Amino acid sequence: MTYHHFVIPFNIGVAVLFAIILVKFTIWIVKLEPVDKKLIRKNFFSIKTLEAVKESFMEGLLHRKIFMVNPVLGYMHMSLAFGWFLLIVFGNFQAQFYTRTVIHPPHYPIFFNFFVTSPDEYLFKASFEFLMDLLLLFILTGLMIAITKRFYSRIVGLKKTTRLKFFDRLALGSLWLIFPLRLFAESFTSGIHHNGNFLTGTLGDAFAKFLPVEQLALPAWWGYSIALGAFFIALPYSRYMHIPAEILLIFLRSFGVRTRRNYSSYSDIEVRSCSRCGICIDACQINKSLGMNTIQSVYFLRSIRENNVDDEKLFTCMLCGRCENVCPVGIQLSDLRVTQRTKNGVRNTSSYDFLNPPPYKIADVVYFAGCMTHLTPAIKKSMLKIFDIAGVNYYFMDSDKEACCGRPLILSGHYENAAKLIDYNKKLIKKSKAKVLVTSCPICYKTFKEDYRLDIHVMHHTEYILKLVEVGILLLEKGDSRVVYHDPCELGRGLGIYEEPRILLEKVSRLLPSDDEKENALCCGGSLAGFNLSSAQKNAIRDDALASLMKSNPDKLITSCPLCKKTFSRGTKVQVQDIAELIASSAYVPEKKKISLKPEAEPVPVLS
Amino acid sequence: MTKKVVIIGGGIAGMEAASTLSRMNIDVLLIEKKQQLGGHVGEWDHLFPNFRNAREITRSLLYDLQDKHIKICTSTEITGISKKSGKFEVRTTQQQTFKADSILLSTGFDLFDARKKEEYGYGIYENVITSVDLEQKLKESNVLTMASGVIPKRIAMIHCVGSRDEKSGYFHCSKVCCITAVKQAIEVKQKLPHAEIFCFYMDLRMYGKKFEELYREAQEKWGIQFVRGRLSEAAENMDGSLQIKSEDTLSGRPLKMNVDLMVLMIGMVPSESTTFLGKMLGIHFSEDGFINHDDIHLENNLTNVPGIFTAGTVTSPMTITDTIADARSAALKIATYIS
Amino acid sequence: MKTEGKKRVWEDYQKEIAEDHYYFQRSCIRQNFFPGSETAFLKILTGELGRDIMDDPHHTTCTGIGYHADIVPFDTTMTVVARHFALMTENGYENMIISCVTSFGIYTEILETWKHFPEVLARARRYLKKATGREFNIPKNVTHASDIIYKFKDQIAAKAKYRLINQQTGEPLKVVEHIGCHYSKMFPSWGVGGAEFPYVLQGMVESWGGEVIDYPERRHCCGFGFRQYIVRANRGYSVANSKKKFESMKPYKPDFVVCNCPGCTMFMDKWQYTISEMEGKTYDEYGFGIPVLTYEEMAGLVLGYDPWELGLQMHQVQSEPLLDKMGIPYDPAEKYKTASGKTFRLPAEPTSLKVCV
Amino acid sequence: MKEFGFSITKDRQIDYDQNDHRLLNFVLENEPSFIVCISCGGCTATCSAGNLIDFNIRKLNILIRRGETEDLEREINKCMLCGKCMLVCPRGINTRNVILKIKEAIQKFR
Repeated sequence: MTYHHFVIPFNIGVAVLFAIILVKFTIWIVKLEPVDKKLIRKNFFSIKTLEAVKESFMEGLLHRKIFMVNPVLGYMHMSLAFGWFLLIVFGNFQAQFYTRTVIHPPHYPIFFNFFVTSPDEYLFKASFEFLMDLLLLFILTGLMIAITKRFYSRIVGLKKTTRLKFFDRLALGSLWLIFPLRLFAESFTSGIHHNGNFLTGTLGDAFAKFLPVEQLALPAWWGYSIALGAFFIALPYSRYMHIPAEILLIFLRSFGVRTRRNYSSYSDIEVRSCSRCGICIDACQINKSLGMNTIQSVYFLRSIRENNVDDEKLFTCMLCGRCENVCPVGIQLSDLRVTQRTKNGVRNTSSYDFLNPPPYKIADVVYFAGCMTHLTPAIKKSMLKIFDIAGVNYYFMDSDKEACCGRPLILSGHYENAAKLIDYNKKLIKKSKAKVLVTSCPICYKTFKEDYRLDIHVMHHTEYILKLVEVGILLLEKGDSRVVYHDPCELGRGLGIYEEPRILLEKVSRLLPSDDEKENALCCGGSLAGFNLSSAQKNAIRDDALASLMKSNPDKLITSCPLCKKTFSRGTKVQVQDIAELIASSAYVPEKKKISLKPEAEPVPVLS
Repeated sequence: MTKKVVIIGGGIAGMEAASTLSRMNIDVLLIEKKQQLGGHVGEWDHLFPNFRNAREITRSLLYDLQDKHIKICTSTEITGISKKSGKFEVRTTQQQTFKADSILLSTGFDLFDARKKEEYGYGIYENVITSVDLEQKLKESNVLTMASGVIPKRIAMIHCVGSRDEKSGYFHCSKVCCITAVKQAIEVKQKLPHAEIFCFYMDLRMYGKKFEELYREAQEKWGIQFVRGRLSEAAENMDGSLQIKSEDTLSGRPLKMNVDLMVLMIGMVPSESTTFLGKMLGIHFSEDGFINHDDIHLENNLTNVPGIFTAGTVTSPMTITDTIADARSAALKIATYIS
Repeated sequence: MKTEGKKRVWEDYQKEIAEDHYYFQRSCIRQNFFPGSETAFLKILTGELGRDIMDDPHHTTCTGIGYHADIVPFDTTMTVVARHFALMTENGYENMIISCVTSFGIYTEILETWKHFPEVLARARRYLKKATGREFNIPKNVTHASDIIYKFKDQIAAKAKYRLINQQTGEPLKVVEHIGCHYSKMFPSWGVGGAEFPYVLQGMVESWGGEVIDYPERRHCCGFGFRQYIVRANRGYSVANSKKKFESMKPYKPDFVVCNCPGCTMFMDKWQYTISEMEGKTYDEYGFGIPVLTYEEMAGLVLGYDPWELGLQMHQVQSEPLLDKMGIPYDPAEKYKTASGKTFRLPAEPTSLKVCV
Repeated sequence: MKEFGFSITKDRQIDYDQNDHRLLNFVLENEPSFIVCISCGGCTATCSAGNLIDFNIRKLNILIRRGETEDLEREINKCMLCGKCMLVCPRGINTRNVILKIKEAIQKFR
């Protein structure tokens, strides 16, 4: 026997699911930006596809990243995803071994224990029966954690779990029923036919003693099939759509597709790939320090899906990138937020026609201090001192009448307006004929790197100073102050500069570790992106970040962002310095040793 | 023989000085021309910066006056004072004569007569009142209305009326009006939550403890608006509301606005009693009309006449806090002098 | 409005006004634009009140307009004024009546200057002596012509043929009184009632049965402003001021405006035409505009003088509706007749302002 | 209409009662910190755009309070949102959000 009416719900479910996914995937791919389509064509037949397969396996099934954040949560996701995957794979093998054919109806392996009740032998029968029971047990343990999590989130380390909608409830309910029903169906059948293994067999025997298993078996199979069918139909409209979407996302991402300035089809795939795991809620300082838990990425993405993005969700976020850092799916959460600010924000155009280029200077290095640096003049002064000590021919581009770099406008969703500032600054940079652009502000740095498309080196001063030290132009004296380093969001998570400052600090001080370092660094709260935060709220965020940094009781707090410096120095009596200040006070030029300013080979960007 | 001090003026300065001296076993005669002690504070409702009931102050000061060293003459005015061999002889309207080793002048201040600012129309326009009128209204009634009985929708508080104004004849700053305006604005807003309140100021002098905080609270919590500009004139509209004009100096533009009620924050001016007694005693006055100190830092309770001391607002406008401190310091100076 | 409050202010600003024997100073603007006014003034003083007043053909302009337009220097103006004092002295008079408010401002400014800076007075005497060989006494009493009418308002009321009462309704006429800025705004104590609540015109209106309306922009300048008017490009500023006043008084439905300054009378009157031409707006109910009278014309109407003798037809805003309200008879046929019986050239008709032809 | 060679000058006076205060109310509602401005001018002094052109954000804020919003759009667009004003504001006003809200209000009540 290979068919019974009860398989109909399952088959309908499968058909609907595949049809919908096919349609959705097609629409997504067709709607992709031309540049993205080009990337797909270019990379489809390359090693990148294999990498994507591997990543799909690691993330989609094993949930490696969730494991790393929280092993219990990781196990839960893995048992359900990977366990079910194996159940299907081995179920098919079992069916193939039993029927000795490759092709059979899709429902056949799923309901194998209903159709195959005879004690006929086939290859690896015992092993298959044991494995199938083991996998079922594996899934059921995960399911138990999931159910527990729903009722008591803390056990898996999450403080706040996500809230559900109708299709989510339908999908979740049916998902919860699928495996218990399979357990009962197989157990009851085993109670009649004794075709179960250690789990279903034992349970079947036990049930047979006090239950009318013969009457119960068929309804249980019906239930199992209906639960599956319901789940498959609900899936595309529920959070579980993230499963297929994430796989597509992984492939597109490995081909180089990204969310750029505007919300694209790829952004939509990212939004649909969110598994609502809620890990972002815990990472968010606005949740931790302010107790505000309505704006986090998981809710933000939902508001995009439900088309009800509001100002609070858009503009409260500081775009610190901590959520993006922990997101198991690797969604570009900060960029997505910016695209939505652009889309939903105020539309107006500024001409900035008052910008008249000041006199420029031909130089090797262009120094752009940045607006914020002008309010922390010690940084500016230190950088000029370092340039002088190193004998660098530099052009201080924004020494007096400065235009903004444009990043604050981008963060507010005014990319078109920012483009005008970018254009203006770019012309000045080009005119100077410099080979290197050095900036003291990570906010500027980020936009110089990402939006300016300059054909010269763009460096934050931490990188640049390190280069000077490495080529021996700048000598540093080791000091004994105990310092702790704060990674600015835009420099660290934003552009991955973690090591350069640490190498420098090791040279001039005693660098102490801190709890939240590098990728996990806390935001100072001063962010130019958090438009909606009051100064009291910003102070609360700052104070929590300070508390973490001050645990080791350092002599100085070192950072490499003028805004972080300004923000922190208002909240602590401990001296807060920019790395440039510390270096400038430790730097010296060796006696009588003249520095050669002749051109050198690449990639030394100091000299022309 | 116990020494005796005559204190002229039974406001809070005189009261506090009297009780301080009595605690030093010095006999005190406290003379007040009104029926009751307490002066201006006795007529006030609530005090800045914490909205404390003013009666608590006078009650507490009165309690401290119950002492065998203290004799009080109310409804008594001074007709003459003479000095013979270091002793003073004080004659009163009650035909009494008192001998004293020292005299403390605590005759306080008078309120600026707002009618002198003709262009603001006090006494002419029905809906122009002074801060003192407002305080009385707040004290007596739970509702604040226009003359017609209608609830005002917009109220303007006009700072520096009779202060810092050459045209009124007073150059000095009365010190308490800014914070009083803020206090009263908040009280009005509490009574009339839907009213718009504007303070027209020249400078906001929030120098005292908790003053700046109250100012900020007025903005933040009560939505009171502040316009920097001196009112040039007020005119009455048909409905009795007022059209006021000022420069909005912070935007550099003239401003015209209709308000239902206008409150003039009247300043403190030298009291007639002080001027009368000071002239009689040959005391030096400074240009502002208040009693002068030769040494403004170290001898700020002394006058140019030995044996005559000052406490409180006879020398310049003061807050209650400063007046009390000044009275205590005067008592100490007197005690040192007469021993 | 509390009248007792106003009365208290008025009591503070009482000025001494001479009883008799006046030396009269005419006004350039008034005699040119409202020629009936000064004639009526002299007629009232001599005819009705039996006072001695000298109308001296030898005096000149006070130079006030030139002075305020930055054309004539102070010392020149001062010397011209000194000459007028000399004329007065030579003719044996001690009390001076000044018809023009600009002149009145000039005289008070000079007298106050002399009071505070005796050396300036000495200089004035020197200049006058050098230029004309004349010497002068400072007048004992200097008043504006409106002060005189104010002083005798009750005597005029006693002789009144008409009162400022709407004959149809029996209600007092609603009058806007407008005081020239230079009457009392510079030196409040020189004006009856002071600067904030001047009483000089209000006293007349009340005495003759009318009711003064106190509208918000009462204090505002008419907009003459000398330099503002004299330079054509600046006239927009001037007219804007009058407009502000008209907008403010309109809701009170005034029956007429009375001014004590010739400049104000002229601009309050003529700008109504300008505004009507530029914006099509008039400020009375029927499109005739609000008549603007001098106080002499008002007094003349009360005393029953012929409106055309008074020169009301010389105004831009025509006063027939007002005459009708007061019940004053007039002959339309006589309106534009000269003394010799000829009809003079009729004025062109305005576009939107209604006139009675 | 006759041509006299001049026009009636427009009043510079702020007529508070005639002005529209919706924009102000919208900004106050959405960024309440706006109310505590004391017009110290720190924002204007540090302003990047103000350093380059006649742009006085302090004055604009006052004009908004009085309901004077003519030219506001052209003026506010000079802002580069760099955020220096926020760092210097002694009263902790969220100046950048104020500007965003002003822009939003301009669009809303245009």
